[in-house]
Amino acid sequence: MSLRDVLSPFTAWKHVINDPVTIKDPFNRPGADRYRGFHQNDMDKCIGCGSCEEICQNAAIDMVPVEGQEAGPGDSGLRPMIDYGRCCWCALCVDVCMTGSLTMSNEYTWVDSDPDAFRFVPGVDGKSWDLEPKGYQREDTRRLTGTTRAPMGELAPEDRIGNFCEIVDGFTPEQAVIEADRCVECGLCVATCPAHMDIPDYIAKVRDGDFEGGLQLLYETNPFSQACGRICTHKCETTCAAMHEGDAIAIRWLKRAITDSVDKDRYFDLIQKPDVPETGQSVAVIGAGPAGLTTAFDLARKGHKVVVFEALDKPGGMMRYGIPEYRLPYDVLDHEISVIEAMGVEIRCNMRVGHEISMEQLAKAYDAVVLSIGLHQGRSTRVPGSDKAEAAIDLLRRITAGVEVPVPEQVAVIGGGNVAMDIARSMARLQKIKYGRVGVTVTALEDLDRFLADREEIEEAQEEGCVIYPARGPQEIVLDGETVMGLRTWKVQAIFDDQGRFAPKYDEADEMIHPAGMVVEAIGQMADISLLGEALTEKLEWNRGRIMIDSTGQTSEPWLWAAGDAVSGPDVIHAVADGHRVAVSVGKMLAAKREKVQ
Amino acid sequence: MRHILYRLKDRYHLGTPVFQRDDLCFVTVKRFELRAILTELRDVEGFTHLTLLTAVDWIEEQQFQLTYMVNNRVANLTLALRVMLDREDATGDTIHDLWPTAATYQRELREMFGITFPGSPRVDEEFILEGWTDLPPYRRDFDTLAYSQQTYNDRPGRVTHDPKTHMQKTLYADYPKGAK
Amino acid sequence: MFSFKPDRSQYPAPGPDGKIEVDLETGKYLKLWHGPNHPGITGNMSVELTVCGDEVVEGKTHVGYLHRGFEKLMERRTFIQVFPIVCRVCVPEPDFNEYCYAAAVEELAGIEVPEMANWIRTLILEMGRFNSYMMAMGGISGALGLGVVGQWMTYTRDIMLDRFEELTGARIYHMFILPGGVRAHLPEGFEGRMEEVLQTAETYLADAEKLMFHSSVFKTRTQGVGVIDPALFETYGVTGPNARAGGVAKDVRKDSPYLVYDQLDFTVHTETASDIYARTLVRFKDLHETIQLIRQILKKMPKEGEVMTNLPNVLHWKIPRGETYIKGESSRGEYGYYLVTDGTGYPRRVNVRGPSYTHAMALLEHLIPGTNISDIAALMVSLHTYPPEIER
Amino acid sequence: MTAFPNFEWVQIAYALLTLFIVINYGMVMTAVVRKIGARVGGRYGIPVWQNYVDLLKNIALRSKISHGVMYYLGPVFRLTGGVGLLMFVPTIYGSEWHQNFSYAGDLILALYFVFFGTLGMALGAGESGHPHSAIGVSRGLAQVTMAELPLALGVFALSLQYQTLDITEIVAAQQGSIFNWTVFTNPLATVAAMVAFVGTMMRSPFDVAMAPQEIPIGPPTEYHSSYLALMQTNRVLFPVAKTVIYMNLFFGGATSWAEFAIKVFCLYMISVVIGVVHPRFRVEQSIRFFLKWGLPIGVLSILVV
Amino acid sequence: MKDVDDKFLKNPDTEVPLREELRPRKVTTPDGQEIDIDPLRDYFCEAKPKVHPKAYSKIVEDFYNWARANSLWILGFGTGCGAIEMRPLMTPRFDAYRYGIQWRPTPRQANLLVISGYLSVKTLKRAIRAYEQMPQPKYVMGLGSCTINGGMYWDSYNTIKRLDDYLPVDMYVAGCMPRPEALLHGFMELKRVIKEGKGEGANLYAENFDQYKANQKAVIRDWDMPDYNW
Repeated sequence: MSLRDVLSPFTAWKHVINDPVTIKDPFNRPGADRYRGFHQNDMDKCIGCGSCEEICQNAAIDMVPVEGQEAGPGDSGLRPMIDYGRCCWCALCVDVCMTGSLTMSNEYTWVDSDPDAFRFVPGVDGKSWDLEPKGYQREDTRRLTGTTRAPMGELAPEDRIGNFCEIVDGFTPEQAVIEADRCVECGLCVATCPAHMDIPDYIAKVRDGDFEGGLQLLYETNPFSQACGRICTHKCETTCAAMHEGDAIAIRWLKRAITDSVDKDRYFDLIQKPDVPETGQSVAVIGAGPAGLTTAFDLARKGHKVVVFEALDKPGGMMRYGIPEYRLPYDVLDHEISVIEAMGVEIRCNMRVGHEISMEQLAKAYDAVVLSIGLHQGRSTRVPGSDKAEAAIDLLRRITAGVEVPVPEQVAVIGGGNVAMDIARSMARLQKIKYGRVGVTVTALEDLDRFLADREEIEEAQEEGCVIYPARGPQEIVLDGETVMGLRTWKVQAIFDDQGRFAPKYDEADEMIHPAGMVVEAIGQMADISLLGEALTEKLEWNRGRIMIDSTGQTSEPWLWAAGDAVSGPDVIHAVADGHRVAVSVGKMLAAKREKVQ
Repeated sequence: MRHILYRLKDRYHLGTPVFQRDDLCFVTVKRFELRAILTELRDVEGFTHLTLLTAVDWIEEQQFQLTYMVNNRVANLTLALRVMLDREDATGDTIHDLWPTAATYQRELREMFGITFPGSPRVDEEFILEGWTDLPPYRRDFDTLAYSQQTYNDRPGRVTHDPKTHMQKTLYADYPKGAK
Repeated sequence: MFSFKPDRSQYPAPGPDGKIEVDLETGKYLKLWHGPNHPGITGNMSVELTVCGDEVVEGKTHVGYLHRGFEKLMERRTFIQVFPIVCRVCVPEPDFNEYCYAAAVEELAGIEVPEMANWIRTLILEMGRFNSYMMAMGGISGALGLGVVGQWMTYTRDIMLDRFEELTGARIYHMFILPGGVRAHLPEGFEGRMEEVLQTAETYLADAEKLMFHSSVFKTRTQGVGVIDPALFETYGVTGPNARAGGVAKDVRKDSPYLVYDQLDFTVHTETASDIYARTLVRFKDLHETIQLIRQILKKMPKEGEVMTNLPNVLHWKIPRGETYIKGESSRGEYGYYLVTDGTGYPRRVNVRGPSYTHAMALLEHLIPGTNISDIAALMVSLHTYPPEIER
Repeated sequence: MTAFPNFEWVQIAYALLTLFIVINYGMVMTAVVRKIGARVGGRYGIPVWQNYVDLLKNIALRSKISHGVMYYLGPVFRLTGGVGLLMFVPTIYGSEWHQNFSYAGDLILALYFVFFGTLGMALGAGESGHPHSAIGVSRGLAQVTMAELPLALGVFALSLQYQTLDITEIVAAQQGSIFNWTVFTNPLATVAAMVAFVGTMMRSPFDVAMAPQEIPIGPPTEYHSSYLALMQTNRVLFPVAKTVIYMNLFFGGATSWAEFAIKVFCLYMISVVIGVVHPRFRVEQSIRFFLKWGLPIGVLSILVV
Repeated sequence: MKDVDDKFLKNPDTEVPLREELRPRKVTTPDGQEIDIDPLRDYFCEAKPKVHPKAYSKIVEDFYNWARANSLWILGFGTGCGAIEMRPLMTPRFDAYRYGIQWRPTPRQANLLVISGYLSVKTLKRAIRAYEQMPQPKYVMGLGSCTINGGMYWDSYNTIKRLDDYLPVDMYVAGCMPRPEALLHGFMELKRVIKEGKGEGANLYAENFDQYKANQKAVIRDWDMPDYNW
C-alpha cells in the first residue's frame, strides 16, 4: 500500500468547485432533431390505407372513421388511432407509410393519471406537437416496400409500327411475382374499380405463385379478365397507395399475368359452371359486348337459359370492333368468349334485332330482355365539310372486319380520347405498311395533360410517329371539290365558359391547316336505338337521350334491362360491372316469378 | 472444418453437413452417438466451448431438434450438431458433466419445451416461470396470444376498420359482388 | 493478524449434482434473499443465499422476473416486426441484439448491406459498448460504496446517450439497425460533438482511475476476491472481459472480424489475476480502447453512400429455410443470435445467446460459496451480467 | 469547577434550548454536507430544507406497524443516546445557558452514551425480525465496538494528560492559544480518537452495516413512519453531539455558537472528505484496520503520556 | 403478425402444489422441542388493510400532503426496462434529488412504487408484496406503454397487460421507455395530485381489497404467500 494509493482518491474533491453538470430546466428540454416522439399525421396526405396498422407489431394502431374525412377515390376515410398503451415508438409505421403523411415530432412528455387517455388520432385530436417541424421522418425514400415497377418487355416503336402485333409482352411469372410483392394490400383500389374486383386478393395469389387460384378469383368478379388485363382503363391504378411515392402497382398487368400464366385449356377446368338446377327460365341479351356477355355469364351460371343476339358476325362488340388488334389480339378475345360459352350461353351472330327478329318477339319468347347495344355510331363535329369526314368507330370496325379502307398518306384525327389514339395508331400502321412512313396528325381541344386518352396511349402514339396538336379546335375540313385536302384549326383559349358549359373560345389569329387526305372524327359515339321500334321508344322513359334505368339497370319496362356503354360507362370494366348489376336484378325478378308460379 | 467432419464421418453417422459460412457448419447426428462425438470434439478436436444448446420445434414432423453448438476457440470454428428427438417422448441426454453450463440450458429446455434430461442437476426445478401449469410455452402448439387473451385483460374500447370493407360499406354498399 | 479464510470443513459437502444439502432447521444457517428488490443486484434478478454468519455457503441464482417470452413472441411476428423487440432483450446495450438479428436475417435472406451502413453499425456498437462499460464501472464502484464514481460514469453515459439520440432518434432503445442497413446518416457536425463527449469521458475516467485503481481501499476490497480459475473458462463458457481478465486474449472482433473491424486497429487487453480488480481493470482499459475506436471510425468512415438497401415488401417478406448463428463481441462477452427459418414469413426459432446466461447462472453459482456477503454485489457486478438476456 | 452543586431548574430549559439549536443546526448542516458531497459528483443535491420535509413526511405517514415493545424502544433508545450525549456535554464553553448538565466525570457518561444508542438500536432492530436487521446489527456492533477501542484509549490518554474526567475542565485547559489544543499537545491521542471518529460516523469506508448494496439497509430496514422520524432526528443529532465531544476534547471546544458551528462543520467534514472518495471496507477489513492502525496509536498515545 | 389460434384453450387446471418449505409441518428446534409451524400463517398478521382516514383538520392534512409531495421516496425496485432511466434520474444529469425525490432500498421507508415498465407474473408477485409493505399513504407510478395496455408485450403469456387491475395507479407516463425528463414531469404531476389530496391509492386498495386480490390471484397461480403482507 503506497502513499499514493492513500492520497490519490482525494483528488476527486477538486470537482467540488466545479459547477454541477445538471440540466437546470429538464422540463422544457426538446428532444433531438430526429427524435422519435409522439405521432403527427398530415390529414391531407393520409389516405387511410392502413399499412401502419398492418406493420405495427404491437397492434397499437386502429383505423377509425373520423369527422371531416369522407371516403372517396383513393382515400378510405379512415385514419390511424394510436394507442400509447401499446406503442413502442419503433417508427416502422412512419417508415412504411405509403404517402409519408405519418411522422413523429420530437415531443415526448405525456403524463396522465387516467390510463384510458393515452389514445388519439394524430392530426385530428389536436395536440401541442401537431405543428412541430422537428422529429423523425424517414430519410430519402420508402425502403420497406418497393417503389419502382418491375420491368416488362414490349416492342420497340420501330418494331411495332409496321404490324398489328400485340405491343406489350406482359409480365413473365417471375416479374409478376416481383411486382405483386410491392402491393401492401390496402384495398383502396377495390372501391375505384367499377366491378370492385378483389384486387389485393388476386395480387396476393400472384405473390404466392398461385396463378390458377388467382384466375378463379378473377372470374368471380370479371369474366373478361383477359381483355381487362390488356385494355382496362385501370382506374384502380390511379388510387393505388403505392403511387404517392413511386409507381402505382401495375394492377392491370398483374391481372394479365394471371390469365397468361394459366394454360388456355385449364380455364375450362378451373371456371366451371356451378352445380345449380336448371330454372327453365330464359333471358335474351341483345349485343355480345362485355356488358351483355357478363350478364349472360352470370345468368347462365345461375341456371337460366341465355341467348345472346349479335348483329355483327362475331361476338365481342366494341372489344373486337373498337379496339385494335395490337392492343387486344382476337385469339385472346375468342378464348375469353369461349369460356363464357362453356357456361351454356348461346350466342347467335348476325342477328340484328329489328331486322332478323323484333323486340316484341323477344319480349314474348323470353322472360327478360337485356339491352346492351353499346355505342356504335360516331358523333360528328358538324364543322363545314364534316360530311366528308370519316367516323373513327366506323373505320375501326371496317379494319377489324377486314374491309379495305382508304389509306391516304396524311390523316388528321380530331379528338383526344382513346378511340382517337386507336384510330390514329391503326391508320399509322396501315400507312407504314402501304407507304413505309407515318403521317398522322391528332388534334384535340384539350391540353395534352387533360387528354382523355390513357397516358401511355398518347406516349406510344407519339413514339410511333403520330403528331399531336393539343388545344386546337377544328373549324373546317378543307375540301378541294370532293377531295379532302386538310383540316383547319384554331388555337383553343378556353373550352368551358364561366358556368362550366361547353363553349370553346378560340384565338383566331393562331390558325393552322393540317394537310390530310382523310379527316377522322373521334369525338365520341352514340347508341343506335333504332332497333327498339317506335312503340317501345315511346313507352320507355328517357334521360338526355339515353334510356332511363334505375340503379339495378332496369328500364321503365319490367321485362327490359339496359346495360353497358349505351346507358352508362365508357369502358369494358364499367360494362362488366353493369352486366353484374343487371344479372343480379334479372335474377331476382326471375326468382320472384318462379316463386309466384310455385 | 471439412477434414474434421471427414475424420468423424468414418466412425459416426453424420447427416449432410450444411456450411452456412466458412467457420460455421450444421450437421445432423444420431442421438446415441451424440455424447461420443461431443466428447471427441471437446477433447481431441479442440471444440472446448459450448456456445449454446437449444431446441427447435418441428411440430409438422413431430420432432424436436436439439442444437448443440460447440466452438473451437483456437481455430475459430463453430460446429452445430443437430439431434432429432421424437416429440411425443422428448428425452435428451444430459451433458452437464462435459460442460457444467449445459445444466442451465437443460433446465431451460425442460421448462420451455418440456424436453427432459434425466440426471441433470436441478433440472426439474422452476427456472424462469413460476407456477406454470400449461403447455411448455416454447412449443409451437402453445399460442401465446390466445393464452394472453384468456388470462389477462386488455383495455377495452378499441375497434378497428378494414379500409376495404369500410369503403365497401360507405361507397358501394348496394353493388352486388359479381357472381359470388 | 486474523485469518478470515473460511473453514469449509464445517459445511456440508456438495452432492454429485453440485447441490448442497443445507439443513436450515439446525439454526446454523440462514436463508437470505438478494433481490429482486435489492439495490445491490444487477437488475431484476435474485440470488438465494444460504449464509453462515457473514459467509455464504451456497448461492442459487433465480431469474425469470424479466421473462417476456421474446423467443416465442418473435415466432409470431414477421421478420420486420421482430426488429423493434430484439433490442429489448438487453436493456443497457441493446444495439447488439439489433445487429446480430439484422445480420442473421441478411445472411439467410441474402441481402447485401451497403458499406456505409456497416461503418455506422460499427460506430453504434462501439458507442453501445462505451455505455455498457460506463454502466459497469459505475456499477462496480456503486456496489463498493464509491457513489461518486457512479455519478460521473452515469453522467458520461448520459451525454453519450445524447449522441445516440441525435444519431438514432432514441435514448435507450435505438431501433436503428434494420435488416438491410441502418436508418439514417450521421447528422451534421456529429464528429465534433462526439469528440467533446469523448474528451469529457477521458477526464472523468482519469479521475475515476485515481479513485479506483489507485485507491488502497478499493484494492483491499477487490484484489483476490472472486477469482475465476482460468481452467474453468472453457467448461463454464466464460467469454469477453471476464476471460480476458484471466489472461485469455480472445475477442470476437479480433478473431473473426465482423462489420468493419478488420479495418480498425485496436488492442485486446488482458490481465492475469482473474479477480474483481482484474476484471474491472480490463474493462477500464477496454473502455479507453473503445474511445479510440470511436475516434478511428469517425475518421476512417466514408463520408457518403447509401445507408440502407431496398427491402422486399416487408409486410409479407418470406425467407427461405435455413439456420445460422451470428455472433459478436459485446461488452460482456460473446453475444449471438441463432436464427432458424422455415420458408414462411415468420422465424421458426430465434435463440439469443447472451453472455450473462452462463456468467450469471452456472459461473456465479460456482463462485458464490465461500465469499463474504459484502462481496456478493461486487462479484455480480464484476461479472457484468444483465438479467434480461438470461431469461429473455 | 463542577456544575452539579449549583444546579438550577432553569438549566433544563437552557439544555432544551441547546438541544433545539443543535437539532436544527444538524438538520441544515447534514443537508449542506450532502449538497457538498453531491457537488463532487456534479449534482446540486437536495434542498437545504429537505431534512425537515422528510421528517414531517415521516410523521405524517398514516400506517404504523410495530413489531413489539423493543421495536418501538429501539429508536427511542437511540435518540436517548443522542440527546443524553448532548445533555451531559458542555456545548458552548463558558456559556451559562449552554453548559448543559456537565459535571465532573461526565466524560465516562459521554462514552457510555456514545455506545448506548447503538445497543438500544440493536435490541430494537433485532425485534423487527427482519434478517437484514439482524445481520446488520451484528456487523454494526462488531465494527462500532472495534472503532470505539481507539477512542477509549485516546480518551484514557487524555484523562491521564489532563488529570481529569471533566470535559469542561479539559476544554478549559485548552483555552488561550490554538496551540493549547489537544491536537497539538497530544497528537497521537487525537489521531487515535479521530480514527474512531471516522469509523463511527457511518460513512465510507466504514458504513458497511448500513450499506444499501449489501444488506439493505442493515438495522433500520423495518423502520418507517414515526419510528423512522425518531431515528432521523437522531441521525442529525447524534453525529453533531459526537462531534461536540471531539471538539471539546481535542479541538479546544467552542466559546460561541459561531465557533461551534464552524468547528463542528469542519470536524464533520473530515469524515465526509474521506467518505465521499472511498469505497467501503468489509466488516472484517475495517476491524482489521482499527486493530492495525487505531489500536497501536491509542496504546502509543497512552505510553507517550 | 400471426393470427390467434382460436382452437387454443389454456389449461383450466390451475392448482399448483405448495412448495415444500411453505407447507405446515413439525420441526425440531435446536434445543430439542418439537413445534408445529405453518410458514404462511405464523409470521404474518391476518388483518385486512384498513382505510386510513385523513387528518381531522383540513389545514393539517394539506400541510401533511405538502410534505408528502415534497418528500417522495421511491422504492429502489427496478421491475422492468424503465429502471435503466432511474439511474440518470438520480445522478448528475437530471438530479431528481433537488425536487425532493430520493430512493430507498426498503419498502418500509418508501412511499412511491415506480413500476418501471412491464411486469412479468413472477415480478408482479414481488411487486404486490413490496407495495403492501409500504406504509400509507403510498403511490404507484406506471412507466411506459406496458403498464397502460400491455405495450409491446401485449401478446406475451408472461406479462400483465393493465397495471391498474392489480394495484391502484396514481400516475402514468407514456413512452417506451419514458425519458427522465418525462419521468420528472410525471413526478411533478404526482406532486400536484398529492397536494390536491387525491393521492389516495392506498385507501382505494383497502376499499377494493377483495377485487384486487381476486385479480392478482387470477394470474399468480402459485399463490404461496399470505394474503396480507404488512
